[in-house]
Amino acid sequence: MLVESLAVLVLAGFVGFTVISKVPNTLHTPLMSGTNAIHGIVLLGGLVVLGLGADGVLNKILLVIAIAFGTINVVGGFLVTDRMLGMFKQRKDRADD
Amino acid sequence: MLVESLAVLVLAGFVGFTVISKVPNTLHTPLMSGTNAIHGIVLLGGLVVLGLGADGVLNKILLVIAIAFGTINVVGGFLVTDRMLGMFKQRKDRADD
Amino acid sequence: MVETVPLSVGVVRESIPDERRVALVPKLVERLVRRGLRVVVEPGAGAGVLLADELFTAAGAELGDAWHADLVLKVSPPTAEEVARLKAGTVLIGFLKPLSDVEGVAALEEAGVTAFAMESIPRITRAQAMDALSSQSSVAGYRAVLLAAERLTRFFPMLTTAAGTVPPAKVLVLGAGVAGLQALATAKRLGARTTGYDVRPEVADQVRSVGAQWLDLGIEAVGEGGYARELTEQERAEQQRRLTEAITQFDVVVTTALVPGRKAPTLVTAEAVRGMPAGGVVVDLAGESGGNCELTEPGRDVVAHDVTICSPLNLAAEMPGHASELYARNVTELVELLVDAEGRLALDFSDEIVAGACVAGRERGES
Amino acid sequence: MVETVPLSVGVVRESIPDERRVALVPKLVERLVRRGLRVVVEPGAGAGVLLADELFTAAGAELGDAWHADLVLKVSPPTAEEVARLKAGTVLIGFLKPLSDVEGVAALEEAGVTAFAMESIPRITRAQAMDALSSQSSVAGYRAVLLAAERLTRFFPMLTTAAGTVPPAKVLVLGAGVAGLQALATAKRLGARTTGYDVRPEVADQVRSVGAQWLDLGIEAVGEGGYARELTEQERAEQQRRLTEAITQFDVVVTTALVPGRKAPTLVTAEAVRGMPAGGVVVDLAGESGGNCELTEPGRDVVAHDVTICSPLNLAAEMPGHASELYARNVTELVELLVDAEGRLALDFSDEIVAGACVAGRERGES
Amino acid sequence: MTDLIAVLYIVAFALFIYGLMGLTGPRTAVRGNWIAAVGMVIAVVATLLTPGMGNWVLIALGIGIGIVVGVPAARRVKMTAMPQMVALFNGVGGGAVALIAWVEFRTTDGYSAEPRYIAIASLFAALIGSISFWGSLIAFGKLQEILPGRPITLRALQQPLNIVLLLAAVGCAVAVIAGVDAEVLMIVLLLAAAVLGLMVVLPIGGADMPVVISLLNAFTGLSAAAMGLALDNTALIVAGMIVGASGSILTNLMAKAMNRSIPAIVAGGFGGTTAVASGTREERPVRSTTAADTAVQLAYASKVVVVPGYGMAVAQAQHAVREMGQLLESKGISVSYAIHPVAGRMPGHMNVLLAEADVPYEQLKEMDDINSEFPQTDVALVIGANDVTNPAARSDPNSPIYGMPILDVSASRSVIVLKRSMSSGFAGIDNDLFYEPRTSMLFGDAKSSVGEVVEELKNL
Amino acid sequence: MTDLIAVLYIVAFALFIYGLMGLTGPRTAVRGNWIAAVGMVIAVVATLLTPGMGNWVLIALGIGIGIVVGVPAARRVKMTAMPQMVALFNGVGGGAVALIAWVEFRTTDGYSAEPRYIAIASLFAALIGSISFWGSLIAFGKLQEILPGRPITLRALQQPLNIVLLLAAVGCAVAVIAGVDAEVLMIVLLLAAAVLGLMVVLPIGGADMPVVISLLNAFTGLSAAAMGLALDNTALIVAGMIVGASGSILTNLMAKAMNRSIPAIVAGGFGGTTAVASGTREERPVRSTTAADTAVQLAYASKVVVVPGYGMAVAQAQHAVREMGQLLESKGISVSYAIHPVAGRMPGHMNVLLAEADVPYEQLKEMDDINSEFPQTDVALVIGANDVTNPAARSDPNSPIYGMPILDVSASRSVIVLKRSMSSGFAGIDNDLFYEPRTSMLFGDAKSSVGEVVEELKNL
Ligand SMILES: NC(=O)c1ccc[n+]([C@@H]2O[C@H](COP(=O)([O-])OP(=O)(O)OC[C@H]3O[C@@H](n4cnc5c(N)ncnc54)[C@H](OP(=O)(O)O)[C@@H]3O)[C@@H](O)[C@H]2O)c1
Ligand SMILES: NC(=O)c1ccc[n+]([C@@H]2O[C@H](COP(=O)([O-])OP(=O)(O)OC[C@H]3O[C@@H](n4cnc5c(N)ncnc54)[C@H](OP(=O)(O)O)[C@@H]3O)[C@@H](O)[C@H]2O)c1
Ligand SMILES: NC(=O)c1ccc[n+]([C@@H]2O[C@H](COP(=O)([O-])OP(=O)(O)OC[C@H]3O[C@@H](n4cnc5c(N)ncnc54)[C@H](O)[C@@H]3O)[C@@H](O)[C@H]2O)c1
Ligand SMILES: NC(=O)c1ccc[n+]([C@@H]2O[C@H](COP(=O)([O-])OP(=O)(O)OC[C@H]3O[C@@H](n4cnc5c(N)ncnc54)[C@H](O)[C@@H]3O)[C@@H](O)[C@H]2O)c1
Repeated sequence: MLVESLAVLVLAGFVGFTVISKVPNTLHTPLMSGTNAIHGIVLLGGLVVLGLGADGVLNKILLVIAIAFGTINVVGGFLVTDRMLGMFKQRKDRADD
Repeated sequence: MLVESLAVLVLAGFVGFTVISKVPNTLHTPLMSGTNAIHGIVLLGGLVVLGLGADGVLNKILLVIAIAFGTINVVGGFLVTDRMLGMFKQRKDRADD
Repeated sequence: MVETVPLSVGVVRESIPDERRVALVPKLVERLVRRGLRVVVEPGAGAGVLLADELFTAAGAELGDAWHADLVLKVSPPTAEEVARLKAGTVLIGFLKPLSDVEGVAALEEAGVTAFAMESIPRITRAQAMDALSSQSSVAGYRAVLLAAERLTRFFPMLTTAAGTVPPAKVLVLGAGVAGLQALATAKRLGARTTGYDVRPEVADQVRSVGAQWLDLGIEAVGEGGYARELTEQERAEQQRRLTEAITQFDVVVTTALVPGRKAPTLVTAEAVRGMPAGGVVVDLAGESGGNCELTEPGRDVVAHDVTICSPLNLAAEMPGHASELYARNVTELVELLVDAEGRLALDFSDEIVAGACVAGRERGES
Repeated sequence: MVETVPLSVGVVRESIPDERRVALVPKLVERLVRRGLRVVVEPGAGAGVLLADELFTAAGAELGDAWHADLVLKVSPPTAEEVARLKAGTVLIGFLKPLSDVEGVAALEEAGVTAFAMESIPRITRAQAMDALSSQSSVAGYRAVLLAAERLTRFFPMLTTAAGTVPPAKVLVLGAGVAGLQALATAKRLGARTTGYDVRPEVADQVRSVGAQWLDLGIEAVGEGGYARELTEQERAEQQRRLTEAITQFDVVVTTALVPGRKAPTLVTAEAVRGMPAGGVVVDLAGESGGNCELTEPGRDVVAHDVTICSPLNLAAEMPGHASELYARNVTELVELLVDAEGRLALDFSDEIVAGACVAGRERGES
Repeated sequence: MTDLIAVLYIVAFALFIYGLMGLTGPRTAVRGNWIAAVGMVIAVVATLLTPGMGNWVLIALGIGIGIVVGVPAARRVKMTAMPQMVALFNGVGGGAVALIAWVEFRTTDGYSAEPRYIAIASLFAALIGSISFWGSLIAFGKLQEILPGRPITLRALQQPLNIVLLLAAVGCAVAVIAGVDAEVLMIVLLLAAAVLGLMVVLPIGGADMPVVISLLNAFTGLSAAAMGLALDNTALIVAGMIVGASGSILTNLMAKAMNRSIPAIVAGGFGGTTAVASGTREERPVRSTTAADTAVQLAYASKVVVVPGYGMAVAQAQHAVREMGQLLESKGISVSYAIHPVAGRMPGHMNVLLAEADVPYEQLKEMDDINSEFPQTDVALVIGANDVTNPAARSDPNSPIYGMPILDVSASRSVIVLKRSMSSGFAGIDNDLFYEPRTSMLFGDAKSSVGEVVEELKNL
Repeated sequence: MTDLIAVLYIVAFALFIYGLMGLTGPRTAVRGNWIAAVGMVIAVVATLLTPGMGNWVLIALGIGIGIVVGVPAARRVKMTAMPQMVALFNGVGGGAVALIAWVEFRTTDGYSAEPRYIAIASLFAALIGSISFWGSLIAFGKLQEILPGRPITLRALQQPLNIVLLLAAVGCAVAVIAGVDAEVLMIVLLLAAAVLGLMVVLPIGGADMPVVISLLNAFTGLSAAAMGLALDNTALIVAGMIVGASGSILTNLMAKAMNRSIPAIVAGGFGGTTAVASGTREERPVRSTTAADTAVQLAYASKVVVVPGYGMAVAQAQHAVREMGQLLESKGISVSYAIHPVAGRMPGHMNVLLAEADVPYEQLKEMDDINSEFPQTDVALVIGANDVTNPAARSDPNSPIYGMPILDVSASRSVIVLKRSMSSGFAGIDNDLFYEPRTSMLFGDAKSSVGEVVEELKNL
């Protein structure tokens, strides 16, 4: 149980480290924004806790807020990243001409 | 349980993929030999199965052979790799002068 | 002065032998005509550059008596006869040797001519396009190396051939001004190993920037506060000794060391020449100011100690085509500064360029 | 022939005016002396190269009557008087113009001399070190470009300056043999835009390998089986027309097109010269064989249609230092081939080099 | 069903990883972002498939609010306001973690029945989540100029207060883990973390903000991973940890690119001395850039003009410049060289060098010809030139170079200047070009700088 | 204790990963190998710490035998026999997996009480392990020349037989998974896999063997991972999977470097047509190399001599050559250029070009001077030269170039020739140098080849 969770943790860490090696400065901000969108995955936590039954009004309110927050993080994050990458899209279009 | 094992599997796969990107030809054989030594880890399987109690003579014989095989794989693998890397060691010595 | 008739600009024919340049070329005639000026060209003015008179007229000039124009353009200083041909009130532009040819300038003053010397244009950034010293020095530096290559009995470049290996020639340039740098660059192009030297230590970087080595004579001339200090007599002698020693290592020495208005410093001693390899060449571009080499006879080739010492006096004139083109551009820029938008003469002596360049008849010009 | 006394090798003084080269230099005197030969140098033989007699004696030579040596080394073909000075049985090595100077060779034969012509050494790989045509052509190609740069009234390199931009000179080299390639390389070094042309289409790659463009006249001369076929009269005319047209684009044309033993082909017509820019230069290295330019007057500078046409006859001699060094090495290699380990003359006519180079007195040599 | 969910989770995070890989290269970045987004959709769908899910209305409500708020915000924000938007999104993510941890505490009665590591993970998530939330809000406020951009600090009080707050939060956590299950502990923890988040970010100057946001982003990732451990949700663990790891690397890269060190920045938050560096630059800020960035800018240009000067000669960089030019041309980019009449130190200086390096004559452009082309130029690459690009020659009659014609590089879309320092050229005067907003400086010897750019270009 | 073991396992595989990363770069390879070895020791120790371990004597016996056999074998093997040694070690690893799976089958009564995925994993491990074991033995035999190196095939029978064997093995596995627990099924499975291993490797020619060994290595890794799933041992899963993944990438790289495709090679094993390619080279084999390899060889030399020829001129590669020379010098390697008197097509051809590229005159060496230096030279890099290095000029009186002095490159420790093809030079004759054992050819235009080498050098 713990071994495997730890293994997952460490391996994921390794993946995170190796994925980012040399990134041109221009991509720093989009990349930050992209990883930011990915940690919106906490949304899943909210879904599970609420979906599998949380009682009490306060709990429910807090969870709805948490889910809303998570959704904002995810949706906003990916959209903003995409807009930031506009410069690179342009080029692709050009190349396609 | 299964999720985590699978996650470990996939993440380990990713790590394996990303670790090897550009390797000069000269290092192909040592690298193959090094990875070969690592899969000698099956030795652990033999140890667990034998150590945690396998009955029957045949089982025991098979496991002793398996452990011996695994050990050969590990020990021989690392030693051979090291010898193959002789060329690169030489240079280090030189640089140290 | 002239109000209604457009200002006339005269392009005269140079009379000094070997002066093959001309002060204006057809391309720039066009430009002045477009500015509203009348350009009068003396027939045959372009002969030395192989520019036929028709080319000038095609560009908008007229053939005629250029000496009586309002503004007369020349290359070399006018001879006494030529000064006589100028009417009073004429504006003359050309190389006038104001520092060395004092009588010539006095004659111009006497003749009532307002004279602008190309040599006297201040070397400020804004005047770079009029800097005829630079443009003609470029030509001279390039030609000096061609001359040296011509005279040298050896190859400049290294060649490894079936009949043996030829080492690259070693070329030393003394004085790394415009001509010196151009000489270094040209010699490098031809494959020689190049070295440069100058009294101004800050030029070392410039010498390296044309791929040459800097000759370090090892005398520190840095005094208090980072300023250069005067060398002691002993140090000067030591410097000369080391330079002499260094020179003997080179196949070719090109010297361009000038100190404006003074006699050129002697850098290459007879002893240095004696030490040079047989068949070596010294090209002394400072001949007119007395030469940088002890053995120089200005304007002549001398062979001493098996070394040829050339001292061409007017090297730029030997490549009249581009020399004239560049000079014409310099002159045109100056003319445009002397003329107002309507094409009238307007000498603004508050402009440091106009004031600096004027060597005679300033009062008349100001009137 | 000579058994006990060592073989003597004579280095004579060249008598033709302007022939400043010498057939052996001190470094190679040493080498022959080490081989056991006696080297006799005529006093003053090295004067043209500024090699003092002492340098020869220091290298192991003796001063004396070089004309009576067993083996006489020369550069230019001997004059009639010189032939008279040779004793019968002498072995002579030098440029002898065996294809054009038929009488000269006959005179040698008559005088009982065994003569080896440097021009006749077969151009096989093994003989590369003796290939004086190549070594002297290299010098000539290099000098031809210096000459052109000298004569041109313009810059070779491009220069962007405050007084305007000078475009690079355009240089065309016709005939891309040894001299032609060297000319292309040298002109490129000086900053010109270079183009080369030759009848042999396989040279295109070689032209590009010195950074030049290949002038493609667009006439396909490839016949059956990949062999070049004879051009039809019409095609030849068309080719000449296109070449003429092309030439007018160039500031400098250097021609080196030779066909051994025949009159040089005419490549630059008067019309082409007329089309060239004023101040342009043609350097015709084929002058001796009649010239590649219609207007060439061998050995003289001609100015026609504002273009200077030079046809130096002995360009290599104008750079006697290295030309002599390379030639001396070529000659030495040949001498070593003619001499056995004990330093005796041993002419082995079964060797294709010895047989090929011998132009007179072969029977005597074989005896 | 759980098997399907398991597989979907695996697919989801495989897509995250693949997408992130894409985001590191200019060619693949756009696609990478969408691949990661697809992964996210799959993860959400998989979660909703969990047997026994309920409370659908509330879930829909939460997601609905999120979409209604997030989409327009992301769509409408101006390009210049992007960084603060990222800060905000990051903050709400951290807030979500903190809230979930709080509910977790409430529903498990202070983790009374859970293994200890779950309590640790959950409280860690709460702590970090709360810091991230409030810290990000401050970052947002500073960048949006709601708060003043300059450092706000309590001077000597700063450091002790921060330590007290941290101790309070950790103390509460330890108490809970030890078995005390009063909810007030959790609330104190969240509040202390919140104030800590405010206090740490307030003293940091606006210039360092991007690095701080990236750091908070990495922290939020870690908190998500901790939450995943607590909830035994592999997708959370993997995604959170990847963000945590890649986020720290990225923060490091960003700090390096800005010539700042992370410890120094954070120390600032803890009352150290850091603000000075950003202060002095204020009056005449210069944007310095890297070889990698220069390479990207060049590679995505269609027209590049190289402006060589004396510095190229001193560095003898002509061969490297030529190689760079060829590389760009091979990518279909138009390259020319603008030769100023007096660039260098002798007439024709640039010609000699560029000819030596075999730059084709056709690419050398005279000043008058090229000046009209700058407005269509994407990047003007100034290599060791200075005076010949100085606008003072046009605008300042007192300047020694007044009246000299200059190369009009500032008309191009972007200017990159390669030189070793901010020092002046031959004329000894300052060059306003270097301070223009479209100019960035690549400091270093021209030869090595160009060499690095070439290398980066090859790796693109 | 289990927590400690967990942590130790994590440390172990983190070391594996870190070590593997090291193994991919020449500078870090030696250290990387030992780091991975340390990881292995930690993993073994951790396993031995498992509560309830027993059978210590037998364990010691097994490990003892392994060490006694493995260490001397690894120590004594000749450098030339390394590849077959790797094959052997790989094989025994596979054998171990197969044996453990068999025991697993026996102790669990055909997995009767285990979840299905455990049975699947274990049987997969058995199948692959057995194929690897026997296949590796054949590979060993071929390389050691116990078996003939040429392909041994059953012609038309090959493919059907292989398919039958595969079906038999898979059939047994399916039966076991379905619940049949007769041990004979397991034995048939192992035997069928064994024969399959033999049959698949036998038809593959000696030249392709390294690729096959690498492939078997990757397979063994996968089988270890499967075994890990079956035994619920995370260390096995991670290590096995990493080897599986990196092994496949590596196999692919190796195949590419040898200009072979993996499917083609494997198809050979299944009776396809592949053997031809290795056949024709036999009579005059030429070793072709890659830019990456050339770079490594150069970077680890102390003395390099560049031999330029006409090809460098045609390719106008002089600037690239100069850049390479500078790079090598900056690494402290001595670089000189051997100029043959008639290299190129005109006297001084090489001088003109190298001067243009600004190669210092001091580095240009004349033939007579450099010939005595070749015996101390690590790498002679022949760039587009041919005739001037042709030993026929010395040895073959009938050759048109007989008598010409040549550059004595073959005296150096290693010769790398850059040209576009095997075609001849000016003299139109073949060059024996190209076929010498110490010579390798880097085919391609000299300019691009040198460019690639430069790029690789920068990445080292
Ligand atoms: N062409 C001529 O005939 C001539 C003759 C005389 C004077 N001038 C004058 O010279 C100037 C020419 O303008 P310019 O723009 O070419 O040069 P510049 O204004 O002198 O500027 C050169 C710049 O290059 C930089 N630099 C020096 N070495 C470098 C290296 N190794 N790597 C990178 N950068 C380096 C210097 O800055 P860092 O120190 O910060 O690196 C310097 O600011 C004009 O003012 C002109 O009037 C020209
Ligand atoms: N120096 C002189 O004065 C002179 C004059 C006349 C003749 N020669 C003769 O020329 C020869 C010179 O010998 P060498 O060794 O320099 O040249 P070489 O023997 O002619 O060989 C040149 C080699 O370069 C290769 N090559 C051509 N283009 C290439 C490219 N773009 N990239 C890479 N490789 C290329 C060719 O092989 P691939 O086609 O396979 O690429 C060719 O085998 C001698 O035989 C000499 O006698 C010399
Ligand atoms: N403002 C501008 O833009 C501008 C324009 C043109 C030239 N210049 C500068 O003006 C300077 C002078 O140029 P110039 O070519 O006309 O100079 P010049 O012809 O007057 O002198 C040539 C060189 O000789 C050197 N010299 C003098 N005495 C010497 C000695 N004893 N030993 C060695 N060298 C000695 C000088 O230092 C000078 O470099 C140059 O450095 C040039 O860069 C500036
Ligand atoms: N075997 C060797 O190693 C060796 C040694 C030296 C030279 N060579 C070769 O021999 C060849 C001849 O060299 P060379 O310099 O002595 O030749 P050359 O002086 O006899 O002729 C010069 C060139 O003129 C060309 N030419 C002739 N007629 C022409 C026409 N109508 N139009 C244009 N061009 C014309 C020829 O093709 C030749 O290339 C060269 O290609 C050289 O590579 C070989």
